[in-house]
Amino acid sequence: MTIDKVMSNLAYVVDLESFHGPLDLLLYLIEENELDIYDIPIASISDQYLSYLQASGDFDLDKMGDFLIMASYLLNLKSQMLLPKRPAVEEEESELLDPRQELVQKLLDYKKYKNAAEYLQQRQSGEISRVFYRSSDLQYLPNRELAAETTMLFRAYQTLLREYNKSEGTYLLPQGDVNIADKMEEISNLLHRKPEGMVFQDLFAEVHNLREALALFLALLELLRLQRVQAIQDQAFGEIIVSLRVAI
Amino acid sequence: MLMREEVMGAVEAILFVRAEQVGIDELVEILDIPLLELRVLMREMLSDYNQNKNRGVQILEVDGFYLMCTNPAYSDILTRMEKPGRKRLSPAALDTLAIIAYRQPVTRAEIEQVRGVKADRIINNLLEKGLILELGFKPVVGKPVTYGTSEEFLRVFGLTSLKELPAIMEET
Amino acid sequence: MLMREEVMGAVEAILFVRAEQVGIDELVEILDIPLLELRVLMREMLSDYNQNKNRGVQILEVDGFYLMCTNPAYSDILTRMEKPGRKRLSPAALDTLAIIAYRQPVTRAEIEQVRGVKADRIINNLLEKGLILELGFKPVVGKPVTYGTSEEFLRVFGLTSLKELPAIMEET
Repeated sequence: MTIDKVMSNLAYVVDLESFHGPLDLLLYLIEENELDIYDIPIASISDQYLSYLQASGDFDLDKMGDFLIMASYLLNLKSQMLLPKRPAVEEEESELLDPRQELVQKLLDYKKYKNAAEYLQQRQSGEISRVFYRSSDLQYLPNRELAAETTMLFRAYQTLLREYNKSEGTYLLPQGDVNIADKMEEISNLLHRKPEGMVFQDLFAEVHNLREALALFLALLELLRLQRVQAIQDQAFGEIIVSLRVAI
Repeated sequence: MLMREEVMGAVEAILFVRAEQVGIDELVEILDIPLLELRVLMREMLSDYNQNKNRGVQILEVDGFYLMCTNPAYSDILTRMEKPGRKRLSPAALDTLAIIAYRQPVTRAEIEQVRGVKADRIINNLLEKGLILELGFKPVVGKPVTYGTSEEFLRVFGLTSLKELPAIMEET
Repeated sequence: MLMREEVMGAVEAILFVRAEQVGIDELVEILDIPLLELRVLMREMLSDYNQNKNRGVQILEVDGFYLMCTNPAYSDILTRMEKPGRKRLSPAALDTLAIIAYRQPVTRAEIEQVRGVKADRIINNLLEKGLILELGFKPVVGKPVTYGTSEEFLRVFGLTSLKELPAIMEET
């Protein structure tokens, strides 16, 4: 491909940022032109490379710095290549003296990792069959201290009692005997529906009288003792969250 | 003392909750059971667990560490499910990550040499994302920090160990 | 179209990865299978899954949402397992952390001067735990690394900012 042809492909402004760096750009040019990486025509490649830089529009030294270093390196190589060859020596040795050797090695190295990056990308996007771990977002929830102390619960309960005493005027007759086992079942069911847990006071939302409140409270203590539920308080005097004791 | 079945159940629960590799030593400690006994049990458990090719979850053993993860057979479905909000890594970040993965422990200067550009910003970004870690210092002048990949790296790319990375060949 | 066993495997994999409640509607969408059919399958699957009382993991159904979680029978063992943040810091580590919190950015040598003992091991430990970070270098001979506290430090100690640290009087 001639420079003109490359330039005509560049009707738009080249976005250098789409290349990960000068080596990436060079590799692109080599592949575009189907060149042998071991025998790069330095003169034409460095011209193309420079055309790209010129076509890239705004001249941001910050972004261009690395590209310019490569440009000067290429120009230096070009001039070395133009120098008359030294008298023929051993063939092997003359190969070692090829000024392009360092560049070839760099390009090969870079290409290797570029392939590896592509592989990683395919893995991430699931193009390669892969395993998935459990999503770990939950592990980064704020640390919560286990607060199964009953004193804390008693305090909350006392507050509740005070609330009930205020509304003593309306007295509902208990609907028969309240069974603690039933209440345990009731709490479990409530919590099953809310794996994220419930605020302690909300457990008592449907309670109609003191007797029932007491039964519910005793049931809760029993569930705590059996370690079927847990009570968690994020901070002292904060809300107590009651939840089923399963780990998710 | 736990029964055989209970030990297996407990191991399952532990691996499930931890969501990362758990060493056999740690299992011994948590379960309070002799190492040799646990080893035998784990062998049985893994073969039971992974026997059914259609199971969604499997338990792998990698160098004395156990890991619960999905069956690769379902990677299609799970990729489809992945939340679209999941941020993809930029090509430049992937390049850098590839170099770190294959050459760890590797210093910033070594990375920059391969890529031909500065890597400060990208390395900091990868550190923030928890995909790489500072491993230590290279014993040369200036003691530069060396970097390597993290557990999170394995998790994001669905690898069970670094050994799973394919050999990269020198292409022409 | 997936086979019966494959659907169950896929559901298992999905619930495992998601680690939260997944609605049946979403499962229908991911698996591309009629709702009624899936409902029947799920019922079977749950009864199979939860039948064995010794299993470590179970699947709960609550109002059309599914959740994979551990069997409560193992909660004792799971609490025994050390949770990352729950670990108590040793008194020496707390001392060191306090020095770093109040004097950041601070170098290793400065920490050792205050504590009067070597701090290498403890500092590495705090770095590993993510409680402290390398902030940069002190512009003196040898360019020693300086340390400071991390976001994780704030979280573990329930602080919203470093300003919340109680003032300490510099004693003479």
